[in-house]
Amino acid sequence: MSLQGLNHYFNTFHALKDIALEIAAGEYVTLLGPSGCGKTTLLSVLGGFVQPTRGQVLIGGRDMTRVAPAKRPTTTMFQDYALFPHMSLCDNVGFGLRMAGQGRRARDARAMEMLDLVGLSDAADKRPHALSGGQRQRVALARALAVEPDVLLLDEPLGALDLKLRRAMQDELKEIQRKVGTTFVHVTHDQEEAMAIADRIVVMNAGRIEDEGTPARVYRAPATLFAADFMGEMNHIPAQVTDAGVETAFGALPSQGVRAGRATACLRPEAITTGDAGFALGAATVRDAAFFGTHCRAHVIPEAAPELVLIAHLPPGALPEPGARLMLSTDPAAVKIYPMEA
Amino acid sequence: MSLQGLNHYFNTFHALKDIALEIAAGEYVTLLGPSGCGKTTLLSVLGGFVQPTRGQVLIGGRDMTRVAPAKRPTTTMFQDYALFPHMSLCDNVGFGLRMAGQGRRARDARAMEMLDLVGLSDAADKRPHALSGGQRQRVALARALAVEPDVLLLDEPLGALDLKLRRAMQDELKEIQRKVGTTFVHVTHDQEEAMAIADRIVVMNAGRIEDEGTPARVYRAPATLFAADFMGEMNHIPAQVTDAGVETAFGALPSQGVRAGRATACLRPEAITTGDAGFALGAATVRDAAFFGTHCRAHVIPEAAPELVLIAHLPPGALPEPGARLMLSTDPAAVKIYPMEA
Amino acid sequence: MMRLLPWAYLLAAFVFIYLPVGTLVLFSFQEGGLPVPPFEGPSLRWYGDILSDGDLMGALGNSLMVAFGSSAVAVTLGFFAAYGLARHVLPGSALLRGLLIAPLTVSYLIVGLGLLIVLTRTGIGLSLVTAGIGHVVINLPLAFAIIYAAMGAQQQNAERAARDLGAGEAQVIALVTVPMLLPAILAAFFLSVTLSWDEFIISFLLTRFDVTLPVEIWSLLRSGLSPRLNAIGSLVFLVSVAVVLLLEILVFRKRP
Amino acid sequence: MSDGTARRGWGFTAPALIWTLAFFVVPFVVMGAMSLATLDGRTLVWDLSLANYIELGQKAYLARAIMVSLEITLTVTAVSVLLAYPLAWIIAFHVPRRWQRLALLLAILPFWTSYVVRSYAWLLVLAREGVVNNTLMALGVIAEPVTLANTRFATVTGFVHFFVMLLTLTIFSNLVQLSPNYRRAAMDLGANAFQTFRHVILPLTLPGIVTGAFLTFVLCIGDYVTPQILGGNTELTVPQVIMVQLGRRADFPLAAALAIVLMGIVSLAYLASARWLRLDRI
Amino acid sequence: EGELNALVWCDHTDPALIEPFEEAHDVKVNLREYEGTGAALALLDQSRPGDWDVLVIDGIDVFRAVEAGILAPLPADELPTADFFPEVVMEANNTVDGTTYAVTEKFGYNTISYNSDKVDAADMESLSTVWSEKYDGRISIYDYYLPVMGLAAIAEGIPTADIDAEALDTIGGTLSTMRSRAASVAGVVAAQTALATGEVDIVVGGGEWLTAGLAGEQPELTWTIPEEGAVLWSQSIGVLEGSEQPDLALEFVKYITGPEGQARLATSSCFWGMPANAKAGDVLSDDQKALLRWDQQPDYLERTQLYPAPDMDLDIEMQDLWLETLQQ
Ligand SMILES: Nc1ncnc2c1ncn2[C@@H]1O[C@H](COP(=O)(O)OP(=O)(O)OP(=O)(O)O)[C@@H](O)[C@H]1O
Ligand SMILES: Nc1ncnc2c1ncn2[C@@H]1O[C@H](COP(=O)(O)OP(=O)(O)OP(=O)(O)O)[C@@H](O)[C@H]1O
Ligand SMILES: NCCCCNCCCN
Ligand SMILES: [Mg+2]
Ligand SMILES: [Mg+2]
Repeated sequence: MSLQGLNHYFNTFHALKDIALEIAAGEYVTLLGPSGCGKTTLLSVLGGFVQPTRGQVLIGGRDMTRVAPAKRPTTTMFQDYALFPHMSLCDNVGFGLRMAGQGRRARDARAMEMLDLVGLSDAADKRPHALSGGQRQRVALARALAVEPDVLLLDEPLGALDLKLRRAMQDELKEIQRKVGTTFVHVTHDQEEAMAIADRIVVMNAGRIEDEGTPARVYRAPATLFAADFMGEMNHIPAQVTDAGVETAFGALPSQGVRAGRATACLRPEAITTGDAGFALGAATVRDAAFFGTHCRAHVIPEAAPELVLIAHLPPGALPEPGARLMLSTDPAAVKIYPMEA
Repeated sequence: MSLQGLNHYFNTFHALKDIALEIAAGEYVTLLGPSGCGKTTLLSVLGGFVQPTRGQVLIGGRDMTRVAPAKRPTTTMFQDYALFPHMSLCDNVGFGLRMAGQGRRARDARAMEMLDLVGLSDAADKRPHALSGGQRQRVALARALAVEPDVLLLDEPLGALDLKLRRAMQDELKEIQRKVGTTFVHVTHDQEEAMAIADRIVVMNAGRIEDEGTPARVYRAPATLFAADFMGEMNHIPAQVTDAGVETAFGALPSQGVRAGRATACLRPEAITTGDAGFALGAATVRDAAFFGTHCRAHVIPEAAPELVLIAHLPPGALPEPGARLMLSTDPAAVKIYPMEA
Repeated sequence: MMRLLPWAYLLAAFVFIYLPVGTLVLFSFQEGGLPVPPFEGPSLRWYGDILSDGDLMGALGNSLMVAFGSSAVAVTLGFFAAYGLARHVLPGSALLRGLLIAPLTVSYLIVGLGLLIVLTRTGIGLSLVTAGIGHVVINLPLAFAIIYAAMGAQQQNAERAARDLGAGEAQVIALVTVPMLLPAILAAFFLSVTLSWDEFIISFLLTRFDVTLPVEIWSLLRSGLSPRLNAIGSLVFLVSVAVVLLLEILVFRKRP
Repeated sequence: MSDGTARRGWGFTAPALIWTLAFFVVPFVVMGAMSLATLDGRTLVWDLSLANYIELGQKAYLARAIMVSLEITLTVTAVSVLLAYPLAWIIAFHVPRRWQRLALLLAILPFWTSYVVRSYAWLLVLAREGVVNNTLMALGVIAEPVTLANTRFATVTGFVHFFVMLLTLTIFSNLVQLSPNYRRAAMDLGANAFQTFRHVILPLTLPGIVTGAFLTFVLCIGDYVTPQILGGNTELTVPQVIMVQLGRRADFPLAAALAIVLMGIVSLAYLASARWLRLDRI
Repeated sequence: EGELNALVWCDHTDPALIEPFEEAHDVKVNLREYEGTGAALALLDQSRPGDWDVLVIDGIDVFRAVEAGILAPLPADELPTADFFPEVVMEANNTVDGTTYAVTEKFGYNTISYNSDKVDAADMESLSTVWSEKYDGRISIYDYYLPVMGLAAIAEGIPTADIDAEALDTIGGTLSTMRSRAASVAGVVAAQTALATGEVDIVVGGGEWLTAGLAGEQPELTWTIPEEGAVLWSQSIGVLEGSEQPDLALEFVKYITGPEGQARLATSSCFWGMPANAKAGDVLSDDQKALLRWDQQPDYLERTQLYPAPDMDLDIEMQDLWLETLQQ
């Protein structure tokens, strides 16, 4: 699947800007970005529900830009699942096959097989409203997979679930993708979800792709400041890039090839450790701290730059008291420098 | 604030069962529990919207069980905010003062002050529908605080917000509570939220209080299996308690005073470390693993108990490949034993 | 005292609401020829009388035909209009919606008068069909509004899903849209039948020999004060109430 | 986001549009044109004159009919709203939940008596020897029967009966759609029951009330049956005068002019209430 | 089975009247009721020729229908007018330029109906005391301008035939007094109802047509022709020009004017009235004849006058005056 030079306008609103993307067969890709950034629009272009103003969609090498949704090897799973409330689960899952003209026998058999895959073969005769949110999501998945699409498009498939169920369903979704081997393109605005599930994350912002790559790469070395912020909590430290290197309130850092001028040095909370190994941040005062189970999240005010408030994840062992004084440092490789936007 | 022997029935349904709770002035308490466990009912009893079938509500030592909401030193902030859509923000915030008979001048001044506190003084003339969810929440807070309640009751105040905004608003809520010094009682079903914000967490289940204490205490040493599970991901290991100690597939553990019989040993994913210090879990095979930014979350199958799938949080450094073999261990103090429920 | 006030009001309101209906039904069992106190009876005399009245029973049949026929047309047109406007971008769609709703803001008399003028000028002539046409005019806006309001994003996504799975437009409508909107469609149909069943002035102006029940009752009313009127009125009322209660129990109770 | 082409959209919408155009708009326009014609003897003269409208000004009974219609309609609308609101309120907030549907159903059940019969039934109730007079005399409240039927009071009563049911339904659904938290929040912030109503509930239900009141206005001002049966012809409303022009004189032009005036009044009512009207959400 | 379309008054809709004809001729008679002559003429104007076969119309308005060219000539010799009460053959009404276009079928009086238990019968014998102060609020006026204005004229000593624009001023004053005493202005049924339920005690413009049908149950409801006299109403029936079955239509006219048809028409459910054909007396029962006051007819016919017969302009003036009075 390949997208080239995609642009889309809603009237005068430029919703997709120069999107180019390659998706390999069998890959699990997430489109991640804030609300309104164009994720649904991009997915709709892939699914054929929206015709892009410019650009091409190739699937398996064939140009599919103007092909109707039903004629594409893609199937979409909608955010609200869009199950047919008046049909049994079996009829829901068999709907695509019915449209393809399969007889009742054949399609019921296939539907049962798919329901089995998602662990719901017992409930085949129920109606969707008798199911919990998580079960509905599985039925939607079964329905989409029943027509054996080459590419499955999922628009915020877990958006309607509560946090706990959401985390559980992520595991299942990934598991099923592994079993069926279909390409999954999954839209979400939850970066934890994207990291938990994706082979590759595509970070979008305001109609553009900001970064793409494996979860670890995008988290650790995001291509842009936006991607850096979006992938998780981030401390911003003002910096000045000169030919000699990078100047910060905490001392000099090695240059990272950023053009000279004002810049931002970024540092994840969990990269801050107590002690003075690596790049020293010096002494800091704890403003407040809260216990988060796996760590303590603290707001600290470094003495070297008292106008900053840094967020640090400290070991969960002991909750630091407000006012406590700590010595902090970090691994210089964990600090990323981005030019200040104009 | 003190609750004694509270019981409430909706017709025959026993919604609150023998609730006893003390809340100190200036405390930030969260009521945490799954949907339908009685959180809203309990809060309604505090606010005076529901009269308990039995038991007493004392506020500042006075019996308030049958006092009308308006006459109590409590103010409630509702889950849907219940902002008056036909009034400007300023009028919304000033409503309580208007009812108290304050003149327009005085109440507008106070309303502006409160809007300023929540960072919305610019929008004083707007109507609620022109605001985002997060902004609405702040207005609701300002409105509730404007009447200077001794106790502020919040019913899922962040429930309608998306995850990111929710985390940001938690910081703000805590910050404001610190500034005004009012007692906050905050209902939520999100344990991360509860931990992030509360001085004390009250875990509820099916109308009962299961546990209460500081976030760290409740997380680390939950009083019941329910509380243990509800506070975060937990590995369950079947165990057998005898007079001699506790038997598990991984060996014996010191007794924790649990009565003899079948039991469950619980272990948080982050308590599992590689290596063999402490209590050894032995070799295990990685089934799959995903990068989560601050850690890698892996499903592992221990060789000592191949029917179990343990979840372990491993250091973020290197994502283990499926099939990799690891040696795992844990701190025996991190393992909690609960008797098997009947 | 203050606690009793609402209940006293409720009671008074129910007395007011049921006063005419109660009187109507009571005196339908009057033995004598005048439906006013004192009550002599009970007697089923007048029920026997109306049930054997061919004109009245004919009008009843006509009313049923007009009500169901015109409602079927109104709901069908309303449904397709709602589907077209909710699911497709049309230029000036707000204006179109306004136009479709407009007859709602016009008195029935005016609708009837306008149609009367046009129908007689064009020589189409009057019949039950023309009355039905008038009823469609007044019920179409309601059917459209009810169904349009029910066409939410949830159905839209289900329709898309169906299309995505290979359904053609007709299949989408028949297999997804209509079944999903069935409650709204039924509600619109039911309301439309009720209004058409009860409508007088349009039927009065636009029918010729075959008339609907309200028009027949009207001429009955012009030909003598009689418990017959009570009987036919009560019969219609009691049957309608039975239908309403049945619907309430069978259809609407089920919904949460 | 839309799923189809404009052409398809037109295909679906066209039948209803054509119907509305052919059987509503065209007749309306023809009627408008007709109001500019005059009747010479029994022949229609299309002389595009305002004679019919001038006649409205000249003949006192025509102007009076407009006044009568307006007075009756405004009274009915106001009284119906004032009576229906408390009823809807009580059903929504005082009647226990499980009885609510039943109470509401009971409150609107007489809807299903035939419209013509309902007015007739009021005649029986209000008659000199009807139920009301009989009861009041039996109770010793009055010595002589009072005249109730064949008066404006009777017309208004018949109308109010019908519209109280209609408005109770619309206001009730408005009240129960409101989050109960609005009331709780207001009470919690110190408002008493009246203040809660005045400052919170009333403004929030205003669109529902206005929509219901507008429909009441439209249906009431255009109705012929109720004043004809209950009013005793002691004063004529516009629809009655229209029917007289049609029935006795076949004066279609004057009837059309009256209908256009009626339409004008309804349009004014529409403009006056447009701010709150939610016609597509009934 | 054929169909016959008749435009009629409500008394023709009684199945007891129509069904025997339908059976005898194996035909379905479609009936459409109307109230005022204007409406009937307008309806006929807008119809296609052949739509209608039979018309029932106020005797006084036959000439208007003839002027409009909508009535077909009738074979005078085939009609049973010889058996009629001579006073109601009314050639002047039914014949234009020597051609007969319609035939009288029923007649009666617009006069005073009242409840003899509630009012002093003597007061009813003079129009001047009928609508006096004494009966304020206990009167209903029959809602048809021609007979009521005729009564008002008679009260003022103006013969109904002499009513002109000038006379309307006088009549207007009387009408206004009448109206100010009245509790209601009522159509046939409303007036019946009002009287039967005690709503009012007097109906001005009423007569046998209003009370005869009720007399079985409420014998106290009665009627009289006061000393000043009253208005004589008559209705005629004719065949429409362009009828596609003129023969059948004529058969219908003959049936209605024959003794059986006349007896049934006289006692039809909507309102009673005297049959034009005296032979109907053989078919009617004695009780029915008593209620119709069969034997007093000569005296009544003597003392009553025909409806006013205004020309177009005067008619409009009279209607305006009527509506003006109602709205006063
Ligand atoms: N039919 C439309 N007409 C005009 N603008 C539209 C339309 N659909 C979407 N937009 C705009 O395009 C932008 C991108 O919308 P899109 O639905 O793709 O966002 P998204 O990333 O899916 O957001 P969310 O996470 O909120 O679903 C938004 O600003 C939206 O307002
Ligand atoms: N008015 C009522 N009548 C009957 N049962 C009720 C009523 N209100 C609540 N309940 C029941 O009481 C139980 C507790 O309800 P409550 O609203 O307190 O739950 P909750 O913990 O706030 O849940 P959630 O997180 O879903 O808001 C639920 O099982 C609910 O169904
Ligand atoms: N035209 C009135 C003659 C009196 C009898 N009235 C019968 C009413 C028919 N319109
Ligand atoms: Mg989206
Ligand atoms: Mg709750």
